Amino acid sequence: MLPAIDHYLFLSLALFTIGIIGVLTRRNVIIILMSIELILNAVNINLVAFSRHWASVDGQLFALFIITDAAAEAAVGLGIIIAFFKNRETVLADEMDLLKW
Amino acid sequence: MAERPITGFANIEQTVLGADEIILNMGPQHPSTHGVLRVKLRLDGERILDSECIIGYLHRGVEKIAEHRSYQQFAPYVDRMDYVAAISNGLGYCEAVEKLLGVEAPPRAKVVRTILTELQRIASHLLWLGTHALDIGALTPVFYCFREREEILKIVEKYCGARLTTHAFRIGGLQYDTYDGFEQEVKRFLEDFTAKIDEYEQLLTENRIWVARTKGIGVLTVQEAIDLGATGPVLRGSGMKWDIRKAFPYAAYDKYEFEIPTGQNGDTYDRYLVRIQELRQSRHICLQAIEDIPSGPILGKVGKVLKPPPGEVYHSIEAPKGELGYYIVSDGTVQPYRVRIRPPSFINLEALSKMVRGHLVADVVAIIGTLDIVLGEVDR
Amino acid sequence: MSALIEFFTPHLWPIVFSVIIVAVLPLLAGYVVLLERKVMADMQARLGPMRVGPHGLLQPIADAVKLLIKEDIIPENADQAVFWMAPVISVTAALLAFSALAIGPVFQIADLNIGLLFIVAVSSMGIFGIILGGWSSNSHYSLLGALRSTAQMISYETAAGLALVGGVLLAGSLSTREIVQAQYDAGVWFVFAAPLGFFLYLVASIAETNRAPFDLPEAESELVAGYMTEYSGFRWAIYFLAEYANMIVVASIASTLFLGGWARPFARTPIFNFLDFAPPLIFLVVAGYCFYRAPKQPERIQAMVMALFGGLCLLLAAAMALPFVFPASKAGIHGAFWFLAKVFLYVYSFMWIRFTFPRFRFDQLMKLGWYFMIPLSIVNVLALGVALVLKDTGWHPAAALLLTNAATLLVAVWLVANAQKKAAISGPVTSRAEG
Amino acid sequence: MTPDQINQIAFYFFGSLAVLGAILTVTAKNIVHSAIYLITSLLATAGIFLTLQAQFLFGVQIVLYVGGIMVLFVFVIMLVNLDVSLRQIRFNRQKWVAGLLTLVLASQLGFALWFGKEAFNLAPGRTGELSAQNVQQFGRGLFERYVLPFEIASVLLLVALIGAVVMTKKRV
Repeated sequence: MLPAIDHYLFLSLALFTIGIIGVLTRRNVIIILMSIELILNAVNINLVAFSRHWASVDGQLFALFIITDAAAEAAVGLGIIIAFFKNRETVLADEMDLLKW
Repeated sequence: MAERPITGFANIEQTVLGADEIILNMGPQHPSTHGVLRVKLRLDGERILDSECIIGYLHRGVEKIAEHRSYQQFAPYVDRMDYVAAISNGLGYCEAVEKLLGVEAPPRAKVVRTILTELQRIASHLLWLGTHALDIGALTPVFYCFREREEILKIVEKYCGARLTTHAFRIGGLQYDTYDGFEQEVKRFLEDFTAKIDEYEQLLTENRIWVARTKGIGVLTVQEAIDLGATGPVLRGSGMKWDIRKAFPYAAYDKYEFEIPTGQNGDTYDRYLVRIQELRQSRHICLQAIEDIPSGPILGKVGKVLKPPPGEVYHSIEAPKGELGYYIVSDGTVQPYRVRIRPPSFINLEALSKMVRGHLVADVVAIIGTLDIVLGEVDR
Repeated sequence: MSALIEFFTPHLWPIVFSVIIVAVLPLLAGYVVLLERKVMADMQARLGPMRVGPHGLLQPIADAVKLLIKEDIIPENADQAVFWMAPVISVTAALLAFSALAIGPVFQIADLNIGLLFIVAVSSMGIFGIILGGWSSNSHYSLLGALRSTAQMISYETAAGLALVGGVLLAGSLSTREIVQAQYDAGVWFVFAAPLGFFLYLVASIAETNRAPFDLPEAESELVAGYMTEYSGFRWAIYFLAEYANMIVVASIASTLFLGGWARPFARTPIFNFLDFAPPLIFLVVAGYCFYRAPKQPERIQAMVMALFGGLCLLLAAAMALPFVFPASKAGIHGAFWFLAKVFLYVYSFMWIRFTFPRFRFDQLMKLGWYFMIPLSIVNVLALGVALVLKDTGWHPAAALLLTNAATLLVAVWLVANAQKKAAISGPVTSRAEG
Repeated sequence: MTPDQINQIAFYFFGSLAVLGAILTVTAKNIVHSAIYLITSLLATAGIFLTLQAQFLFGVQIVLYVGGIMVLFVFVIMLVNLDVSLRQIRFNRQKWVAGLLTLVLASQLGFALWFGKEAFNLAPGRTGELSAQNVQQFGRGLFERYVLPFEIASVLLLVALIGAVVMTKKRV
């Protein structure tokens, strides 16, 4: 007998909250991206827990798609950071205040 | 940034992400700076924007020492400059002093000097080939090269008792005559040697990684090489047919026929080919010389105390690494007034920062290798 | 207490095997180093280690003792915790990969249904050991080495993974046991079914384990020692252990997936049954040589060690001969022998390559990875997929594989020719100097 | 100790590890340490997947997330200037407001989960267990039922690849 599903949901909620706090409060864009990964991860836990709960692999498949999405997001996000860093020599979110450079 | 288009650096359009530049100190404690050379590199990622050579870690004041030694006493000191080609150093110094004195070594001494110097050239080039290949990551050639170099060192040891800092010649000729079986041993070595060169070439010349690592790397045009004063294989690799053995023959070189190998593009690969060809040519010269060593005295008419007339002399020879020149000023006493040495490594090293610009860190190692420097000679 | 025993009873053998692997692997890695030095010496016209024990047989132990008692240096400005952790990550990742590997049909810690994926996953963690070690040393050489290795390992892991996918497609399973079984049933090793896949994996695995000619992260002549420049003593030894353990891991993967795992060569051809006698015979010959040489050793202690080694070989030969008495033990003992023999063959090819070729430059390495290895491995997977479909539509498997492999080969030739043409246009043209 | 107990212990171990790692990720001063904590958190999540019998996803999580994405992160962290970032202020100006609002959101969600279990129908669902061989099921699901999303995901990856290359090139 596994822990009941709501245990997983609370774990997921905790990770999600921490992720949101990271996104909203940190100044460094890389940390913000990492916090987004945390959020996606929290979602994955939910999906896999439900997949187990309903005895169907669909949830796992969704989690796989989310991991794919996270990979794409990380690639593009880090690409933007590098491009920005080359131009402005900063990785702080509140210094990224130009629409165009 | 660079004054000339960067040729060797294949079309990598700045693969390195624009991290800020870093300064990397290569050396003086670094496995492939051939001693205690320190190269300060300004890098963008792994690309070299600028470089600066810092030398002097091995400075012993050889030129100054000369002013406080008699002419004979100074002779062993020159062996400690280019310590992998001590015989060549000694030859240059002895001939310079002989020129100052106005004496000439007897023919037998001249021929023996030629043979030993050419053997030394082979040994020096072998050492270069092995370490150069090792720098580029080929682990095996170095042992093959040392195997043959060992044969030469054995011959030299049998001749004068020392292997590295030999002090083989004396002013005015030779101290020792050749030992019994000298000719046979040299000949046996030379006869096997072609096959050995083929063996090195088999490992490297056509190897695709080797070609990729050396072709187009560290290009030096003829004009640049001349402007920088580069000599020896570095100059010949750029396509200039210049060899002091042919231009101003010394020792017995005027008696033998040999070719001056030259490259075309002045890149590392061409210099490699030039040196390999020089190995073959040196073997050719030695074979001719060993055939008939004239008999006769080995030491010319020089006194026990050398007091050259006041005056100055410049004499240069083709050392394995390039033009090795001695400028000696005499004031008529037993000690030289001034000795100035033109070391080939030092002047060839000047080309380094021109050659490495725009290349990668890995190429610096290849380029230092291809210049064939010995820090003992650079710093003196 | 009894609950604990009850819990561990079904897991007894896996635990024993884990202990064996953790205990034996460092020793094995040490002897692989000795073997490498001996092979190197043989190729380079010299003798190699000869001092410690006869023919240097005790050299690994001496090295280990030396490294253990060395002073433990942590650079002052290093990130202490990360510096301490990095080599541990490396070696953990390498050792963890063994838990899913099957050394023979019996000796396996766990037969996972995601076996191969698990091995690839945990060994990919090893990158962190390198990159964090390089970063925490606070040295430019280390950092450059770490950056190089990251780029290199990510690139070549893709190629290696895709090459493995080819083999997995043929086997239809990720479990190591079932992969070997599939090759046994098919009667052919997958190296013959997907030769290009094997070749790609060979090259990619050399790059992944940072071996020459792809040893840029630790390129001795350029970056001193790359990411481990600042490491010394025991920590350095741990990195070293991780490197050699990784080598054994990739060799094990290759022999599982492409070389028939623990199956004997020609396992299903009765004519070749005499090969069953090979394992004890080989050890007998080695033992005989040791006994023959033992009296000729210059020192008494050396003679004794040599004789001891011979005795060990004799013991092994006896163990190898055991299946002729108890046929039930054949699968385990001979399986392990053939598997390890293949692993050593693969490792030997690594060494051979290392001592023959110069080192690539970083951009050349990346170009090779991205312009040649990855496209070709994708084509390889596609081609094998086509072959499987053709087989399903009624083709003879051999014909289908032949056709698709030929197509892949054509693509490879095209890629090489294209690259050469490009190089000819952009690169300088040199003819040999006349002389 | 029964397998159930082991599962319980594993869940609480990995769960607390994940949360701890997440907290440290967000609060750490040094970005590299941050990344290391995130890796810990992700590995703990992989462990949780394992307790949920999602073996394939466990492998994917490690290969892709830890071995791929996080390596990319660490790589980028090393490329951008690290020494500067150590001296910078970690949090931005609205940190208190943001933190408070997030906690409010979290408590709302938690409240809903805690008191609304029945509404979400979270009672034990189907009794059927996922078969141990769910790698095969997984593959079937991916290539039969969800083949279109799979293809779209591959296109997404391609776009991301090209986008990243284009953006990081020096001159477009």
